[in-house]
Amino acid sequence: MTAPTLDSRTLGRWAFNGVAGGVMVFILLPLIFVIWLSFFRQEIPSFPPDGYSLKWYSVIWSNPKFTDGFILSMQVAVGATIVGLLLGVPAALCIARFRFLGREPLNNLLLLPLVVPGIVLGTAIYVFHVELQILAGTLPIVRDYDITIIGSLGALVAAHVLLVIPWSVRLVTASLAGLDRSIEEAALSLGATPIQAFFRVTLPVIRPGIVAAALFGFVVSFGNLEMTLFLVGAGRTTLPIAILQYLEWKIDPTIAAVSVLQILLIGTAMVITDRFVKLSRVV
Amino acid sequence: MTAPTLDSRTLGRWAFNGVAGGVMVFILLPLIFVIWLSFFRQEIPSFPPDGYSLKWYSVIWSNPKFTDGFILSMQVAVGATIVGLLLGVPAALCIARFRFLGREPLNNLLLLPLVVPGIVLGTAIYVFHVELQILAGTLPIVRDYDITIIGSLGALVAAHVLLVIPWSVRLVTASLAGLDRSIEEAALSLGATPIQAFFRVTLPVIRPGIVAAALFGFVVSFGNLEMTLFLVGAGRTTLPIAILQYLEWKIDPTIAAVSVLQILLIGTAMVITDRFVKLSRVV
Amino acid sequence: MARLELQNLSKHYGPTVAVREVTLDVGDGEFIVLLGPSGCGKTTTLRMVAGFVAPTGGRVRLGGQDITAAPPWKRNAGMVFQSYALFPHLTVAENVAFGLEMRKMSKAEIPTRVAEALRMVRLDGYAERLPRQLSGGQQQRVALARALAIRPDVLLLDEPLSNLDAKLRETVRVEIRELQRELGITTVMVTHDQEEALIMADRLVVMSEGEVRQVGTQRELYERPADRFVAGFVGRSNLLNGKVLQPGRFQTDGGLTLACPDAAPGPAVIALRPERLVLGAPAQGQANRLPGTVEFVSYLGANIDVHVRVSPADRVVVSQPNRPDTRLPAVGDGIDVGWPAEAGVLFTEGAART
Amino acid sequence: MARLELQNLSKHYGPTVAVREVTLDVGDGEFIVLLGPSGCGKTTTLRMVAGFVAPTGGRVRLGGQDITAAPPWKRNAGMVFQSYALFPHLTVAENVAFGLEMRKMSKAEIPTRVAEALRMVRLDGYAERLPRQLSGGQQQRVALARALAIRPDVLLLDEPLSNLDAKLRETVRVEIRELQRELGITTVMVTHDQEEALIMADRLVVMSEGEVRQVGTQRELYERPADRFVAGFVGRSNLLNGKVLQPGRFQTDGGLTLACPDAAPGPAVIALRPERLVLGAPAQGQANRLPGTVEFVSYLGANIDVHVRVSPADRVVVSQPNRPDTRLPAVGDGIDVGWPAEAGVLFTEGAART
Repeated sequence: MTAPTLDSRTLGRWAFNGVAGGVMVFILLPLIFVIWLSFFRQEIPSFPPDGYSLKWYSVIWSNPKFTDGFILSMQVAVGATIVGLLLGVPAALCIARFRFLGREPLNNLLLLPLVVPGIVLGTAIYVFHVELQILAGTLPIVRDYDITIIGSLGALVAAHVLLVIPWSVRLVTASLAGLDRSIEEAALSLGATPIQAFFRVTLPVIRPGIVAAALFGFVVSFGNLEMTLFLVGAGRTTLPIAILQYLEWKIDPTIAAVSVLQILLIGTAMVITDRFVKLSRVV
Repeated sequence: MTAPTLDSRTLGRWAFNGVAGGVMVFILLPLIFVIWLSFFRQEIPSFPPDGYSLKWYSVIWSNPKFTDGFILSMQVAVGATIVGLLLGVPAALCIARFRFLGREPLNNLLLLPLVVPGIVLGTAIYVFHVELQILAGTLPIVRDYDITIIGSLGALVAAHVLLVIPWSVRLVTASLAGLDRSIEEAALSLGATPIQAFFRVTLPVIRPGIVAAALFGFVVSFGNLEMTLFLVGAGRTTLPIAILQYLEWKIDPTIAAVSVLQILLIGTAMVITDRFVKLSRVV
Repeated sequence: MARLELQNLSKHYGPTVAVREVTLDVGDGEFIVLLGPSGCGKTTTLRMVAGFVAPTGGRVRLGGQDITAAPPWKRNAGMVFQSYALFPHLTVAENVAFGLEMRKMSKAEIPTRVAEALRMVRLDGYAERLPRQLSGGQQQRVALARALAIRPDVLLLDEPLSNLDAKLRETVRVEIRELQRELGITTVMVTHDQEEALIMADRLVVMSEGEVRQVGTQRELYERPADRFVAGFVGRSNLLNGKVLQPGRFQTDGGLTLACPDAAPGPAVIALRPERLVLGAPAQGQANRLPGTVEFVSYLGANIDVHVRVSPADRVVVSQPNRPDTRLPAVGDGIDVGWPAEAGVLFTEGAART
Repeated sequence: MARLELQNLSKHYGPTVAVREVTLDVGDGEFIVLLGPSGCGKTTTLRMVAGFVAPTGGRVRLGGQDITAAPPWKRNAGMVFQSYALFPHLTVAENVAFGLEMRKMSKAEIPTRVAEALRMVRLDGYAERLPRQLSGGQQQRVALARALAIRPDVLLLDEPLSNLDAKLRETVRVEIRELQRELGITTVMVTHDQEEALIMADRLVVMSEGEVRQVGTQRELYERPADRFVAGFVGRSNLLNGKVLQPGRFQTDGGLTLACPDAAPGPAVIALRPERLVLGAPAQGQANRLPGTVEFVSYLGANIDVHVRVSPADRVVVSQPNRPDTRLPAVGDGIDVGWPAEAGVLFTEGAART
């Protein structure tokens, strides 16, 4: 008793699943190859591999470029994530709650760092830092203490905050939109001051959004190359820059091994976050 | 008759507006500086400027690196956007409609290109292309006709499709989620076949999401540097690579001028799209 | 305009049974209402008639033809959705014309048919509006016009009034019924609102947990409910748990002994309609007469509800018509409640059921 | 438990007037219901009492104290929200304890008070559940317990039953009213459901377009509605437009001449309650007796509605109690409709109003 309706629908379903599967394979294939390659024994990739080895992973640890880059990337990403949340959460509250005049422009403006090419943003911020240094040079205190802006860790973090903010604002705004405002009013009517209501009710309820915001902010900042290229100080490297520089020099499975480690790091962070928040529902 | 409730709320409102304003300035300041700088007359940025001039804009046109880069970037971005939509729209339909087994994994997988650092993705795809070339080399047809994969336009577009897909799937999924499924059933009950219902009802209704998806896909592909660095063929440059190469050589307001043009291009695209779709509601 | 027959129609989702063996014969031009709480399978049944859900078993026949396997677009069933499901990007006229275009009607004929359909729902002047420019009531009428324009063999209504406000609903339900009667179109409506169902239906089908509990006219359901569920769902009932001691004698769990219709001894439930009970002096002459205490009084305009406790475990609601001279009893008053033996309906099966 | 007074309370949003000069005196322990269609200002009024909306003008007094300027957290008003607004990350017990903790009650005393509040709403065993693990009806009771645990001076209910299904609502409304009466707590409820309002209120406040139309008991509103709006909104009315020819004589727009109560000549509307009209033989003795045709019949269980056309422009609904011997008239039957002159209520003002 299978009706033709069913048949054509089942067919459509299979077609759709085919497309979905295709997309999946398309995204996964390069990643699978790079994981495979990181275990090749020989230095120059060729098929079939001569054999498998873990040596490229151990090479990473003996290369100070990679370890120093990793540490700097972590510092910058953690700093930028924290500052980004401190700015982004209040901004999200503001956007979700008030119909103020600059609301629409602000909302659109927050998309800018997502859509302005990294290279343009990097240039712009670099130029901005240069000009700031020049302007600051006219102040006695800056001259006396020899404060540098260009290439400083603070300047790099400030720039990365720009990358974190759109994610933090959008993810927190999304959780606030799902929040029934009357639960805050209920807290007020039960005797809580607005500050008590925020910390005891609002914040716990939107925590999943904040966790997701932190994750995405961290990952985006950690992996950024384009902006960092211009802003990192002399003699310093973040992990992505270390990779780029290594690649200019030679191609061997070390790079694949570094990539695998980085994917593992991000994957772990996503899996942990996913336990708190269903990412696919928030993002 | 202003109650204290009101006063403290008005205060809170001002505080929030302050934060929002701060975030706005923080995002805008570098952009404003770069626009200002592009009109400086002197070559080395210094304050106050010697005077203003449009000459840096005319310099762009006489530099074939920039014009060639612009054309290649356009080709790649348009190609990747079209292919990305052709894959992304069916995938979005699939995710929004069916509770199939691989739905959650696919959904999470689609976030990957957003969160895996560009440099890792670039490396992975480069390695993948290298291996593909090696494997393909064993086929007689490839040998005979000397087909190259590494550095080809097709390979570059295929890689950029990876950047476009997450945006296209997410934006189209969001519009589908807002679509009342019963309007499609209404079309069927009125005598439309599923294909007629899709083209006459579903597609017109989700068009805003598709337009937004195209915009974001285009912009992200156009501005990409990290992945492109590895994949662009010898002697070819996209606009972001041209900017990077120019910066390694010298710093003058030309770069600011190029950035301004690029921001203008993206800004215009966003404003036009915004007439079709309230971006801040979809994204 | 055709007869609709459902034969043993069933829908299983894995081990879950959404609809079990529904058999129903809808006459030409009849207005049938499927009534039941949410999740009772009424909407699934309607969707199987429309062709959106493929039945696991059973047949659907429309105008004598077996359409069980036909896709929705070949069924000629006009459907009005709960959300109205208007095409947001098309004008009112284009919405109504959609079904006609799909039927490849000539370009010359379509405007006439659209105008006719819009006149039927009194929306003549609104042809060029977009759905979002209309009120909820107007959108509902466009949905109806769109479904009727294709001159369907059967009209399917899925909770068509649930998004209208209460006062508007009161007039629209009568309007739809009068229009349906005028057109003589076979109609199946789904609703969870018993008042709506009672007002609009020729016959009602009461469903619960995927099964048909009873099919009948309003009077049949109200006066001879098939089970405890129907007695509680269609109209109101005082349900007293207890047991039949001997034919004609019932004892409640609260210890009251009542006169009742004949039934075999054993556990049972007695259902009493609030308006069949009388209070005060008129209670004297009745077969059942119980002293009680007033616990709650509701003045409802046309009627007055009095909640009377007749034993520590039993409370009954008495509904009296509100006459200008009616005296409202006060909470705490002692009062007699009475009713004739035949006013009670006994259910021996399913006594343990809610 | 205190008296609540509203004096000329108003709320303007720019040029829009949401609430205009509402004055109301709620006695200690009284249950007041604000009733009106959506957008009539009833919820804004409630929110001004709760302190969530700052009035543009007027005063709110609770227990003799002026609280117009007090923030919500200093008002000691317990509120139950339409969405229940339970804290999703806290258990039932923690939800109920929240208000007590905010009041800095000792850690030793809180569990006793929480248990007492949960017992009141019969949720003793559910203290450790999370809100999402409860049914809608249970969530509603947690919200009530949470509001009552702080022993508020006034209980504010914002459409507390609108998210429950119809059958559950019938029992919950009586339960809430009985609990309120037992605790003797001053209560203000907002609803758009007139049946709910009639059942629960001591007195009703009918609002429309930001203004109070009438304040009174059920009987006052039903038998002596202040205007055409109240006559249509509280209970049902047949509204016939026309004019008073001379005191005691009314002519409808359809040309019928009727006996009516005395009123000055001029345009007017006459409102007739469906259950005050009689059909057939009993119509003979009435001051008004009109021949008509039956156009629609609804068997509603306890009552039967008959729609009768009495002139080309006038149709009336007659509601008859359903006795076992009642004969249902058929559509198309000729039938007489009658009513006594004093059954009509005349409104000369606002005759043009809907």
